Amino acid sequence: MDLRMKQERLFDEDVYTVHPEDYRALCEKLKADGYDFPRAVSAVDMGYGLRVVLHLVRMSDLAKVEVRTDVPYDEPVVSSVTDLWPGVEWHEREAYDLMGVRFKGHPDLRRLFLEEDWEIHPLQKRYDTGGYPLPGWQPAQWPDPAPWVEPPPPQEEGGEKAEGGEAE
Amino acid sequence: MSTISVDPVPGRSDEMVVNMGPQHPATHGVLRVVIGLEGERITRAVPHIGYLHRNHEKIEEARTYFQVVPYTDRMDYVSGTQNELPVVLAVEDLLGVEVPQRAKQIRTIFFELFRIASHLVWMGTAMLDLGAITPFLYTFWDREIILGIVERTAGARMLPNYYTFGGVRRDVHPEFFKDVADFLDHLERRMPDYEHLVLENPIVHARTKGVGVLSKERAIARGVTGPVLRASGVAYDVRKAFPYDAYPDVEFEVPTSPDGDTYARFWVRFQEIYQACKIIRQLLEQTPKTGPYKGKVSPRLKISGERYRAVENSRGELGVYVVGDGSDRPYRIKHRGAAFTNLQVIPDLFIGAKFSDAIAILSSLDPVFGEIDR
Amino acid sequence: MSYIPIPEDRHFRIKRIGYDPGRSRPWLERLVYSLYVFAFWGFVIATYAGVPALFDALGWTAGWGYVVMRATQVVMLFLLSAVIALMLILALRKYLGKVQERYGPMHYGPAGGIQTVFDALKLLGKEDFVPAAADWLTFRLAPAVTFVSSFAIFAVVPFASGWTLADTNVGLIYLIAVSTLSTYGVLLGGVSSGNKWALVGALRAGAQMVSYEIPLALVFLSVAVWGGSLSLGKIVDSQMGLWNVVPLFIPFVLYVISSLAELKHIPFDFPEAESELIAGYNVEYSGMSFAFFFLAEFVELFLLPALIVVFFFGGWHGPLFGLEPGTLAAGALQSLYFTVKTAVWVWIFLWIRATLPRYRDDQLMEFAWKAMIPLALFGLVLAAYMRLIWR
Amino acid sequence: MGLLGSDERPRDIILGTLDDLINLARSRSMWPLTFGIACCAIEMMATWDPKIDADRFGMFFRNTPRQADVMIVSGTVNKKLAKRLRRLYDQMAEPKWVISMGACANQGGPFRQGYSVVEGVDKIVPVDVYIPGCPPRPEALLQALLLLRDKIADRELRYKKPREIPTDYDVMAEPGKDGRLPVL
Repeated sequence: MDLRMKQERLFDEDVYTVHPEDYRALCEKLKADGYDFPRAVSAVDMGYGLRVVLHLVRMSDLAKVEVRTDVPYDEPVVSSVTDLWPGVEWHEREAYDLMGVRFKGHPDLRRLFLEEDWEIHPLQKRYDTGGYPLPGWQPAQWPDPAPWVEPPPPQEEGGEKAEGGEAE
Repeated sequence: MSTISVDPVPGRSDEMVVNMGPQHPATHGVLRVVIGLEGERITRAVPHIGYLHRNHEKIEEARTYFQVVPYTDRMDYVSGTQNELPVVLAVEDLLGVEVPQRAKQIRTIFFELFRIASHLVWMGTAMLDLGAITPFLYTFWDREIILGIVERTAGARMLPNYYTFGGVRRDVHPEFFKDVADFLDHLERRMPDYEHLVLENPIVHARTKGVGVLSKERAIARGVTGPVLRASGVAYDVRKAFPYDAYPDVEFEVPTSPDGDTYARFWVRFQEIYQACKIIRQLLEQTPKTGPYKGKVSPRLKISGERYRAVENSRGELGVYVVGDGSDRPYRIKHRGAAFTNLQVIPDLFIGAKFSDAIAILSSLDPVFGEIDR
Repeated sequence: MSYIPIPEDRHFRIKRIGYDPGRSRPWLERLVYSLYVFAFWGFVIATYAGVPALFDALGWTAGWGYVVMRATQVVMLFLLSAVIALMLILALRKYLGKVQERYGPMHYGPAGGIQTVFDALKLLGKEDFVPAAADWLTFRLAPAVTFVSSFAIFAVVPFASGWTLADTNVGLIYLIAVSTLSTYGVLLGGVSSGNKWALVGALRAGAQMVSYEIPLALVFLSVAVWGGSLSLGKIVDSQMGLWNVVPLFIPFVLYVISSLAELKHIPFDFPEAESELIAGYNVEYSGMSFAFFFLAEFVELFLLPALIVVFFFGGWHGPLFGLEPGTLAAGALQSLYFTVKTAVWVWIFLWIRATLPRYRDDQLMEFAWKAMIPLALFGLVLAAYMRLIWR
Repeated sequence: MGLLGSDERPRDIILGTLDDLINLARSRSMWPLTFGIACCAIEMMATWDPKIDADRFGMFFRNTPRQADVMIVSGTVNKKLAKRLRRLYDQMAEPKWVISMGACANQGGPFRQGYSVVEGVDKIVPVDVYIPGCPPRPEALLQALLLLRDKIADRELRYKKPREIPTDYDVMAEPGKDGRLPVL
């Protein structure tokens, strides 16, 4: 399948880094592959954008997989996978609440922990621990070789993904 | 599913919307469930959480890895050291530390002791929810004994902050192994009485059998773990699936029940207490009385890389996703709460049940809000 | 092991550090609580023998004098009911302590003896509060209705031969009428509170009443058929040789179950169901209004076991050791028998309270309609047949 | 709290004695509200277990705020819960007291700087007794309850008012909208 993604192996897990537009397609493929048990959805502020990490397990042979996708700050939209795995419903709501990732197609995307009328997404690095905006915070550059790989020229694994963005 | 307004729905004058919690004796903390009642039957249930959200994940980014460990204690506060293990394991993986076998065994003994303590608290509070006051006081007494053993070694009763990267913080008390063996003898004498009070009680049968049935497929899809999943017939247990610490060296069974109802969840927790006793007994024989209890870890450890690690705590799969950026503080920590994920099934189980059943179902899910709200 | 000692024997009633019966001074407890029982007994004697004797001596036995005498007796009974409530609350807490391997109240007064007096005084000084959403009149009326209807049962309870306020020949019908009223108090209180939990509690009380009142009435009928009278005094008289519990065993069991339901007692405490409905119908009550609900509950906890004794355990019957019936000494002895029998039944009720979980409300209804009513009808027919054959 | 709702200490000798008696009764019959919040709630339950048994001193839990006398704030109060906690306090009938149990309720504890945590429950309700510890041992809670008992029974102490509730900023509001500057 020609998805914009990169596959690697970290410890005992398969890690797929995928373009946000292909995230849904990859998830459907994994669901068809028998990954039936959702462990968690994490969201990470990478400094240049927000990363969504989906952890899955296949119950039959206990294979583990991680799906990662990066979205920019100004358009943090990912397709929801709640219809594939209903168990990620609250995890996605949590990622929306605390990190500000919007999940397209989520049945009930409301704030989970904080009050409905709050505006901040406090886990983003632009806020300090107390939830106040950090003065002078600027987003980092989007990594030039994007974390995923374009399908037509199937390249070998590039450098480690940009861990940067500790703009403080 | 969307927000229920507290106003009566047009055309549904027979429905009453009640707001259960955050201060309600049977919510095990600060859960709020907005329930639509038609007589005694529940037509809608929307859980609201976040009344104990205390920014664990944000504040842990401002702490060093060593300071993160005591924070994790405060998540699932009923089961103490069990919460520390995922972080410790993930950091050890990323550091590549060698952990002495004895340290692993001591960790596992503590882990299973706290599983017993947590299930005892569950037993007492579940029976309290069903209206029986007395079992609560019996189980809390037994829990006090466990806390006494823990305090003797770790220095604190409930939230001991005992595990550390590469092992445990200090060696066990000289009488630790004897204390634990004595406690297991005591508990195994008590367990038949507990079974008589809870599992063999005809009123408990009437209240729980066939109530709140969670099917196997639904349980897996909902991401449910722990006793709730195993009561639905899935033998998924992180201790068996992805073994950690001393679990590869011990023999134990994963009790499952095909029923998936509230009674099955009660039953599975009882069997887990027996299995925990079995595990601890094996470890008491295997563990050397003296020896190393900690590997070599720099006090200024710096970590880069990402790792998801999970353990099987009393409520299910407690995971953590650690992202290190090469400094001594975590760049991002995401806790995957077991009770958090399990609590999602509230609408599935509540709708159609009686209001009294909802109380029994909720107590069989055994939520702990430190970990759900984080 | 030394840090926290582990007991040697496996049973729950074990002696160990943390629960040391020596520290709770059991001899003092026994003394204090037997003093309570004797005070109760003295109250009964004073009410039923002392007051009439006093009025006899004064010569006020007819006309208004008689009315004043009865009124004095009612006031005495009101004080008695307060004593009963204080006593039973303390007894419940001490007994729960015993069952649960702890002490219960022990620091205020000898062996905790005046703990409930403090509770009552505290409730007297507590703000008595009417919520804005409540209906003021009904809200205020409900505790009174509940208490009065429980208290009114006293009128027909025979404490000894002839020691009853009104030995009316429609005693059983009076009982049915009055005891149903207490549910109305609960219903009024719950509905008028303007609180949904209270409303659910009140509705449960109503539904529960519908289920247990019918078997209760059928049991009363069996008792009346077998005893040949609707008067409680005559029913007790008819048990001279054989207590009713033997011929009327099925009605007896049904009566115990129904009175648990009428008491709103575990395993049928649905209207207040602490862990489900927070406090049920009395969720909005505070201060003295709440105290009256509490008082009514514990007065009923005395009266319903007392009625079990009256109907099935021979009431005040017992060996009189040659005393002439009708004298003061015989009456005192009879009322002592009655008190002791009632105390045993109160203890059984407390035991149930300490042990059992709660059923679901529809299970009681199902049980009542599908099992209790047919059984009660069967018991009634059986009682009528036995009456035809043996009496 | 004075006799039947007044805040003034009666100087009259009869009323003064009655006031002492009622307050003695209040101090001997403190019923806490069943309101467990976090970790400390487990230790609060352990205070009523057979080892400590606060029921010896005539205290037992009431589930409804109308019938409770003491609110034991047993855990972290966050901004979402703070409104409900204040409402529960308002629902309690006079006289009422508050015990702040544990570091979180005292001043925010380990979560103090966080965006969602109220830094001390005394910014929402007046507190009578503070207990240090994370979590405090059951013995500490029992001691606090006995201190409160002595405070209520004492003639002078019971008319001392707790600290004023600060009103200069909104402790329950979102960071950035609460009228405070960020702490850097």
